[in-house]
Amino acid sequence: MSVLSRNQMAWRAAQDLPDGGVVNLGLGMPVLVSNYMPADRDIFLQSENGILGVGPEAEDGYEDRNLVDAGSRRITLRAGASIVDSASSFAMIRGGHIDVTILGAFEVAVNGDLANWDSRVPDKGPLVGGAMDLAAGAKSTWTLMQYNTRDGAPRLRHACSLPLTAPGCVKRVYTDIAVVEVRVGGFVATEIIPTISAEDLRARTGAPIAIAGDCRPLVAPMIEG
Amino acid sequence: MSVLSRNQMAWRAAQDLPDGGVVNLGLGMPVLVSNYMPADRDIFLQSENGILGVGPEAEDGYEDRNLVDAGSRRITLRAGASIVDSASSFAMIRGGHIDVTILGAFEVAVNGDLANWDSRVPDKGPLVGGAMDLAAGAKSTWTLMQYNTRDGAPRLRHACSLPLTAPGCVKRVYTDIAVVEVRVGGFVATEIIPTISAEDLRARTGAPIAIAGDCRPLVAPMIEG
Amino acid sequence: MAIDKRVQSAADGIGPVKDGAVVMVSGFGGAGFANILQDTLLEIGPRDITLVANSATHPFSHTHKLVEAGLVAKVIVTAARGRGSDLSPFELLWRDGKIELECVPQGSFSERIRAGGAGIPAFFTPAGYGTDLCAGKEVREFNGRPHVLETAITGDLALIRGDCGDRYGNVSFRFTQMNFGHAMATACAHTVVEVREALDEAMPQEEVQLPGVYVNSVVAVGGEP
Amino acid sequence: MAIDKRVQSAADGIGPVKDGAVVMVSGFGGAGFANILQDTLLEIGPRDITLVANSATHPFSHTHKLVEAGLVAKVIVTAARGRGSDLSPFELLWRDGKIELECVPQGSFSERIRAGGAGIPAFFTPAGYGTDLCAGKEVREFNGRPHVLETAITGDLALIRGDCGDRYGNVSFRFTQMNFGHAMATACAHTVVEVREALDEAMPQEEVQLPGVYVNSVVAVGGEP
Repeated sequence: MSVLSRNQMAWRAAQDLPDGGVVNLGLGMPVLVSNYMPADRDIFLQSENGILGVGPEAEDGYEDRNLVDAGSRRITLRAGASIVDSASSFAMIRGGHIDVTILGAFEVAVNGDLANWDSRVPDKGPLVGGAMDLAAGAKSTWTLMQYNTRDGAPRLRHACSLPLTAPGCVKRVYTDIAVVEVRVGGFVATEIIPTISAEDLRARTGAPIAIAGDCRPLVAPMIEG
Repeated sequence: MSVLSRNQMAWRAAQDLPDGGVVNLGLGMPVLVSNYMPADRDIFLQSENGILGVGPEAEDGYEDRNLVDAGSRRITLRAGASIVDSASSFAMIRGGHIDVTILGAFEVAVNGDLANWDSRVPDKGPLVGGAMDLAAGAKSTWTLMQYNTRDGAPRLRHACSLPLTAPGCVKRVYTDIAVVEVRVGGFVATEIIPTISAEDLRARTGAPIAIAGDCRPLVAPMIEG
Repeated sequence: MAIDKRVQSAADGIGPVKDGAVVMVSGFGGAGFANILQDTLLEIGPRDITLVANSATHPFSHTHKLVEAGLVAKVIVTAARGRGSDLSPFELLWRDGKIELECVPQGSFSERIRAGGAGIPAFFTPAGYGTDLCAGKEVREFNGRPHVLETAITGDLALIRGDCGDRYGNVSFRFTQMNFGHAMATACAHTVVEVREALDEAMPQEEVQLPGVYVNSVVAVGGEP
Repeated sequence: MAIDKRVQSAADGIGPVKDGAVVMVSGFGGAGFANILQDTLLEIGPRDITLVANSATHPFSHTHKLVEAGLVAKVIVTAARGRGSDLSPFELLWRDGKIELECVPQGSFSERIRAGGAGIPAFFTPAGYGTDLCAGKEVREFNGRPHVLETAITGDLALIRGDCGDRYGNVSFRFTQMNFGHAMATACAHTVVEVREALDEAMPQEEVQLPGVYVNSVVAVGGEP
């Protein structure tokens, strides 16, 4: 088995979402998680522009430009959904009412520091959006990202080199080759794809990483696309 | 003409309310002001439990126990009314969106200090309600009260003897014998009932009081009750 | 599992309550008192609770039953004065030093509770500055005006009265029934709402006034609208 | 005089705007952009304005026209990055030091605006602590966790998009159209709302999402729902 595709990574993260929970999915890859929610769990997706209960994307011809999520996707509402204004939505986020937020990430440090908002592209303006509030406010912050950069550099590091989103917030990291928990003692791999050895994983990590005693193979079903 | 009755005092205060304004009336005598709103002015009454646009009291048989004002009166709504929760209502008050609040008062000091919430009755518990927020938040705070206590002591004083509601907030005082403005230099009577001399007024005041150059007679129509 | 927050009884909704719990109870002026839940709390009988409610003495709220039964160690309120000159159950205990009182200006009361639910540990407000109720609180000037620092209030249990509720915990209120209900629900670890009617279908989003994320249990208790 | 806040044109609603004004513009992700009002502001042409909007670069918002025309001295935003690698009008000016940028986490952004309208000059939040965006801000621990002090944002003019509006200035929003509209309306000295439809009758109280007290002018501009 090869590394996980983006959709497989999203599938994997979805499997850990708590039944009955409230979940906020960040822009980019995390939004894909919504496509793989376990059928036996009833989960409310929150979107920081004010939606509690985001449903599937609207079908062609049924879009409403005033019904969008934080990623500007034209979406629908699920049963039981409600809508509030932005200040109330972030009161919900900051107040600890979101069980899990899954965010994209550039880097995660061994102490849980997250860098996901500013990759320092020259002259491009900043875009922070709700990332800092989500990372600081959610009960659990998970990240979904490639294990390494395109250049092969580690994203799991001693310390973030890019500007922080929030200190010490990341609890778990889902990647294309491993699932990693950020514990008090540091990174602990709890799942690794079968084609990668522990040694390979260590070589691709920028800080010490332990292998959990009960570490399992990271596997995902075949998903198109 | 004798001293003004409670209803006449309420009538007099009502004549100064700004057209198109938002007004909060305190418990007790101030609520009577709502009975005398000038017919040519369109005024929204706010009630701190969350109503913008309080209408008349509900008629017998049409009361709804979930439609009450801050004085627990079962009321109706006027056209254009809306209802918010308590936190939003006080955001409205504290944020300076109330043009005038008319409050009852025990004492007003020459610098505008207001004491209206704690008369120090032995063993009785305190009741502050929204008075401090209204006094601090409204654009103008007026008081409606008898000029003197039942014992004849002055309510307009050098300094309040009772616990403060808010410092320096009172702009104008409507009473049974005079209308008094609280200006930077101190109390200035702008209207006095015809049967009281300036000297009498000074004798009944606990601090220096000037008589406005354009001081007029305080008169009110006959009102039953 | 499909979310269904509707429960058969108030006791099922409240569950166990530990001694020393901080309990918030909604209601203002006869609107929105969670009296059936308060009666149930009386039966559960936790000791040394802190009661957060607008009034410790309102005759229409069963708060006074909890006080009279000796369950309450402390109240945080805006009103604690019984009607008339006789002493209410609260005032008797308070006079004898058997119950602690924190009296808070109503706007600071509702904003402190909102802050508790919104992840804001403290904020500055002009209300209460210079008064006995804010003696000893930190003061800072903004825009040339002194403000006091007020801290958030959070709780273990919120008891709220609403009009309708659905399986997702969404709640609507009738007129001024909302008052403190929204803020309290956000500020407590466990929130139970007694509603006139539990709905079989999800509430339309535009009717939701308290999103289900803030509600743990909904119990239908009937009653007039 | 009977209140009627409906006006014939956006220019009538906005009136004169002084150079250096702080202008807030609602909208998020294509929902609720006050574009007709922004076009009118462009014609009015005040110089050196500070623009408070979620994004300085959203292609669907006419904010970029104001920036491109050189009217904007400073932006307070959560996003200032144009799509793709080319530089947006904002980024070009920013690179050349011709426009000032304050980038704010979105939850702090909306809460600072709410605070501005609610008479709260400053509050503590955990969001942004330890990040570049909050460098130099006052830090204080609450419950063992560091928080930063954020200050209120107020404005001279708010440009809001709503769905329906009535003569009293009451406004309803469609789905996520509300976003920052409510908070911005409360935080500005003068608020204009462009609505799809101006109503002849007062809006029923349960449909009001932005109470008229916060709105100075309503202008009907049509458009799809």
